[in-house]
Amino acid sequence: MATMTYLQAISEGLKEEMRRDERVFIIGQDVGVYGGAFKVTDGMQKEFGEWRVIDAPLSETAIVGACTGAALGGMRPVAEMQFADFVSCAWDHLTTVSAKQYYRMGTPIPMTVRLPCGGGFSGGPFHSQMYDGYFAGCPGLKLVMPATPEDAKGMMIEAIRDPNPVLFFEHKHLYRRIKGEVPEGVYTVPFGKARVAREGADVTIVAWSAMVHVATEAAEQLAGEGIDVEVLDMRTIAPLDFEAIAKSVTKTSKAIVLYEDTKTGGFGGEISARIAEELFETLDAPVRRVATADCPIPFSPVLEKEVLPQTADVVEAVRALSAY
Amino acid sequence: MATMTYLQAISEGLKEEMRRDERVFIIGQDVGVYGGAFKVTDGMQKEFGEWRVIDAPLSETAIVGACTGAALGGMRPVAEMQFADFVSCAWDHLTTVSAKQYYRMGTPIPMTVRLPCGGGFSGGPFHSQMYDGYFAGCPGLKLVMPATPEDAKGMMIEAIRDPNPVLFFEHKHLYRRIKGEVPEGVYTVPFGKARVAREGADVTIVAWSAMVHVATEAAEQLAGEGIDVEVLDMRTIAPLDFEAIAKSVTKTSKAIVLYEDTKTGGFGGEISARIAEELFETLDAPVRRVATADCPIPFSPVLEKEVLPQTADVVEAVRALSAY
Amino acid sequence: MATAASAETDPRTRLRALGLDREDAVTMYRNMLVTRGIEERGHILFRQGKIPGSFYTGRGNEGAAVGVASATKPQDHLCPLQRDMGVHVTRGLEPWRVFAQYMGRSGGPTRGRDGNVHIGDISLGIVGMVSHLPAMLPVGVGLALSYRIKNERDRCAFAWCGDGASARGDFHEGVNLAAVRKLPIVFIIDNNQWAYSTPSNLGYATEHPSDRAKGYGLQNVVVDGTDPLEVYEAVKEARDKAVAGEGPTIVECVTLRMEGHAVHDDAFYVPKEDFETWAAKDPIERTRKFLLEAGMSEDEDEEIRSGVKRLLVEQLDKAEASPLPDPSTATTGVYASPEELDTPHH
Amino acid sequence: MATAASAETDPRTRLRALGLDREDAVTMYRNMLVTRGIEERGHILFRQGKIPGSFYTGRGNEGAAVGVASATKPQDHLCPLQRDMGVHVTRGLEPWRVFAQYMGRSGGPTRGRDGNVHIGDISLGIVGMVSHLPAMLPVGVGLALSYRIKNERDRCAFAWCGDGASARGDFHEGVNLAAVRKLPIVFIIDNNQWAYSTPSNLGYATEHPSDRAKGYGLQNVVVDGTDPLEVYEAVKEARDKAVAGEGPTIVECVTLRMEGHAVHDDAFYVPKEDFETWAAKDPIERTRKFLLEAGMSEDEDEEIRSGVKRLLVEQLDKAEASPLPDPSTATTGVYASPEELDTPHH
Ligand SMILES: Cc1ncc(C[n+]2csc(CCOP(=O)(O)OP(=O)(O)O)c2C)c(N)n1
Ligand SMILES: Cc1ncc(C[n+]2csc(CCOP(=O)(O)OP(=O)(O)O)c2C)c(N)n1
Ligand SMILES: [Mg+2]
Ligand SMILES: [Mg+2]
Repeated sequence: MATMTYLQAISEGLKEEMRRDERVFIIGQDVGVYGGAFKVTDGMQKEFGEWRVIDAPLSETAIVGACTGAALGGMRPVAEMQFADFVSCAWDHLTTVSAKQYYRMGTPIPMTVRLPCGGGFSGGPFHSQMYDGYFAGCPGLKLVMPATPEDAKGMMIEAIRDPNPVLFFEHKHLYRRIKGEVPEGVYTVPFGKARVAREGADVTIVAWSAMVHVATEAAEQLAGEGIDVEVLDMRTIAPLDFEAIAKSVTKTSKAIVLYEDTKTGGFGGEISARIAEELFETLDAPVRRVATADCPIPFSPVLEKEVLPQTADVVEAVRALSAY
Repeated sequence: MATMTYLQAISEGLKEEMRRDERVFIIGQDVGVYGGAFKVTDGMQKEFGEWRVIDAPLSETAIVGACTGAALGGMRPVAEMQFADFVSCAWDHLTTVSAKQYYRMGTPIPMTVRLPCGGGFSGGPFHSQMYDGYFAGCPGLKLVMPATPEDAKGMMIEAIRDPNPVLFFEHKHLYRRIKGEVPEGVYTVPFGKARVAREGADVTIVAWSAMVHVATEAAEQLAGEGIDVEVLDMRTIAPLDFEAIAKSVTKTSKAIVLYEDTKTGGFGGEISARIAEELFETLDAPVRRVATADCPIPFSPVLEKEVLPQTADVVEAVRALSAY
Repeated sequence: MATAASAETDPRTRLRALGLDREDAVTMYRNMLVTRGIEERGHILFRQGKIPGSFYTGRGNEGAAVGVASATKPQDHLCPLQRDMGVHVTRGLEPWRVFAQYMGRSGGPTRGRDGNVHIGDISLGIVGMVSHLPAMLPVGVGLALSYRIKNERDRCAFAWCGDGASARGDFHEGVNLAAVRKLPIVFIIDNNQWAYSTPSNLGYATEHPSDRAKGYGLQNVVVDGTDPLEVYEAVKEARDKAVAGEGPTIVECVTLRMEGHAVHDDAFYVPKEDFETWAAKDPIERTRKFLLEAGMSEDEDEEIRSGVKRLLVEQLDKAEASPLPDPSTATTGVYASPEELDTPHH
Repeated sequence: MATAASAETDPRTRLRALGLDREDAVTMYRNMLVTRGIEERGHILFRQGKIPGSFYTGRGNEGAAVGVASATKPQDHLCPLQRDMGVHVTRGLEPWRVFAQYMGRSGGPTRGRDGNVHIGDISLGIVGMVSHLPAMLPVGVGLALSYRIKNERDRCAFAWCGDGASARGDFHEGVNLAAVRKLPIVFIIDNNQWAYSTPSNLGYATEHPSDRAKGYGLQNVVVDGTDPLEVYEAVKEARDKAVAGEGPTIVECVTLRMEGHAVHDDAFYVPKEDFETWAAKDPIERTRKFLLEAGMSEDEDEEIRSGVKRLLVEQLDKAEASPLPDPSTATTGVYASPEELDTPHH
């Protein structure tokens, strides 16, 4: 085991799988000589050559479309979007072609799109979006969102091997802030298996990606007040491990869904709905959602803080819920 | 009052507002000489000329982007997508530019995008989609989905006058199948005000667009069994008239959300979640959702029927709910 | 832009120059007949109410589609579009599977999940199209990229686009990436002069849609799409260039869309004279004449034609015997499982 | 492609030929100084921790941006991008508002809602850009379309694109629509030879990015972007053509991006010699020399420069006095209300 950052863990995952499987290649803007806007692919073009770490023109549809084609051609492509926000420029291709080709034609499309996502550092309206909700309604795509370095590496490798188009949401705010033990060598973390990030008996917080850390922080604060919070790290939202949610909520009878996407229309609504529909008899209080406000993500720190979910918001929601 | 089809009502709305306001123009593929793939703009180029009914190249982003620009230039643009499904090719522009420009720059973007949507006639995976869920998480856009000819005309005019980008979902399956009384002249139907399509006391069905008719059919069948169903036609989902939902559910204590989009990630999840969160004490049973299965919409009628919500599915869901 | 000369030389000499023998030309002819036969029967099936939804044909484009496909090699991948039934026929997709697709039967390549010409068969090297145009063009570019990465030297991708769809961003991004990286791909523009009801001058402002090539540093070739041999020649050259690492070419096949955009469209907006002019250049009749001059007898011709008819009757029967898909399967197969990846495809 | 000759004639003659007097040239010079001054102070503010997020400049592009904007008329609309601070300055956006924007203050054009050069002011005819490149280009096309529909004869739109971003679908669709309809718009390509770390040859396969014009039936002009007068001349001609109904032109301004892509990027991948070569062509120094030859005295120059310095100190003070936005407003103003439409804008 080595200690590394979330970012290093993603790099490790990529490199190890590329060493093991020569069908894997990376394509994106500035991923070669520059090593990627966030340096995730730093040094990789030197190791793997110009045709396995490919600097693409400023063309998200060409990048993602070429991955669909290369997947059909027997490769295991990995696309990097410079920021998750720019995947909007390939949204059509992903939802129209990549996601539906297997259902229609029976040909698997094993490809991965890496999406540096999320806010919290004054990226403004176009460098801060979470973007999961916009894809969650599209059958055929997998949406994975690791919260820890260990998961980031193992899920990176799992994503590359998965026979379907996988959107790999890597949270920019975790890149260098989160460190952890990461197993050496090649390993995978399966999709669709949530992780109990913190055990607790009173209230369940369902979260993923960076929000797992916000939830955990809130839980620690609340422990001092005698409220015992369970934090569930979903790890992937498509597939969704609803069983894990059911198990936790059956224990706690109270649930909060915490997500970084826009409150209205974000995927947290789906989860809240399912909890209320399927665990109706179990709930001792209404499900609550803590999420980003229904507006673009503003640039100025004072505004951004107001809009994105903060630890204090979660603490407050938990208090209200446990008092219910 | 004249009796006309849903399609004629939309045409009427367009024409009357174009006669009244010379800033209104239409742009889209084949809207001119041909009169639009569904003939909604039939004869309009003759009446308004080549520069107010504009045949565009096969370029959804150029069409919608030009509308954003023309709106800034003081016009009231209306774009036609040939099928709602193709708006995926302009999804980036709408969510990135049109939706966020007012929040950021303070400049209103009064534009309307017409989206012939929905399934039920073997259009296959790319001519049948509902598409509302993919936009519902994007603040700044309005999503309107009339179910009747009267609403279709009045909401068409309201959409053109609205100072924001409006996605006007016109259901292809209603175009020629649904007729109704439509007031003469110019009138508007305000956004954000749901309509009680059928009064009832036992169960509320929340629906919009074509699903209002499916709900009503189901309600009529159920009336024979002594189950009294209230059907709420939301008319617009952004803005959402949650008050109307609350009022109805407070009366019935039981709710079904019926929607044509994909069940998981479609906007019905959001509504179900809000009902359960905000009307927790009122509910006598869990909210249920009837929606399209989580897969692309298949072509073959036997498959399509299986996937899209049918009247029988609604009947069954209501029965189960009232037995709860 | 180079314009391939439609060689008015002696048929045998011409075939020889192309490296083809008469049998090859007869095969093209037969494939064109099968192509048209499929679509004509499709029309009948539609009128009989046996085809749900709408119905599209590529009448007038048989020569171009068959000509291009004849210049491909078995190891190539092709991304044809809505007017390219001839590609499927030439690559060996059995007609009954097309009929089954039309009728939403389980025997079609999409098992009733998609309709019309949204077909393909990866084992024949054909990628099934989506409606959104030209979304499959970047997919072709990705296939070419995969050959390049793997250093497969005699493998080429083919991606199609209509005159109208060449205005879309996907065209630009895909062609540009292929040009910058000199990928082994040939782009085909089916220029049938209309995009639904939209005439060329409202779709592009150059003389030819393939003149867009100049914006990418590429060459384009404009050929008469009613002459399968002229198409064949241009595509073969383009393929040679592509696999030699000299970059993509855009081959434009000029035809007229001889019917409406789809079955509901009577094409009132197309000048009648144009239909007459282009009817006189019918690719099938033209190829028939060529073959007669090349030594095919009227009897042989009759035999070919009746052979095609018999084939289609048989194939249609087979399609009608194909069951409707089982409704309970409608929601399955949304995600692939790992084993499916291990099946070596094409 | 036409290449405008960088006239090596006598400065006064040259100005006269352009229909400009010395005062006009001095104004351009001053705008360039203000532009660079804003961005240099921005750098300092960033290092002081006063600018959140990242920070971008357009160093090396001052001449191009000011040159283009000087050729626009008050009634025109402009859609500039990330290297075009000179456009904002020339159109009259006050520097303090730019500083306020940088620092996320309420006095910036976006009231702290967006950062960096994502600014604009519709009352000055400038549309604020989004990050996604080049998403504002079709917006410019729509503005041009609005003039055409309204038959406004002396009104022209201007839309920018980088060399790199010209590979995106939005460029293609927007330019093509404008070309087909001969709309009154001028396209500017800021060719600074790099797209982040990506060199030109990986972005396009033509000699010039503006050669893409040929694919749309348009003309392109390539000018030295370090010479504001050469830029001015080409743009003025293009504008004349556009408003005369002769269609759009693509004007390419060649420069070198003289710093990294953004503040975190040291541009290690740009050859040092290139920086040296282009430093010798610095647009401000170049214009200063031109003006000295045209009769400006060293004293006058000194006065201009110190005037700009004073201005920026004042403006920066004003910006620092601008309060942070009220957090409670963060979620307001997502939807416009009807009254706002009635405010006549630009
Ligand atoms: C992105 C997109 N927008 C609109 C359509 C609807 N549509 C189908 S075919 C067609 C015309 C296509 O013209 P062209 O590319 O010339 O091909 P042709 O049909 O003439 O062969 C249109 C507009 C589509 N399929 N895809
Ligand atoms: C659609 C999109 N993809 C990626 C980016 C990230 N990005 C910002 S600037 C840039 C390079 C732009 O190059 P160019 O167009 O040449 O403009 P320059 O920055 O050189 O002025 C990139 C890739 C973006 N802004 N938009
Ligand atoms: Mg065509
Ligand atoms: Mg550049």
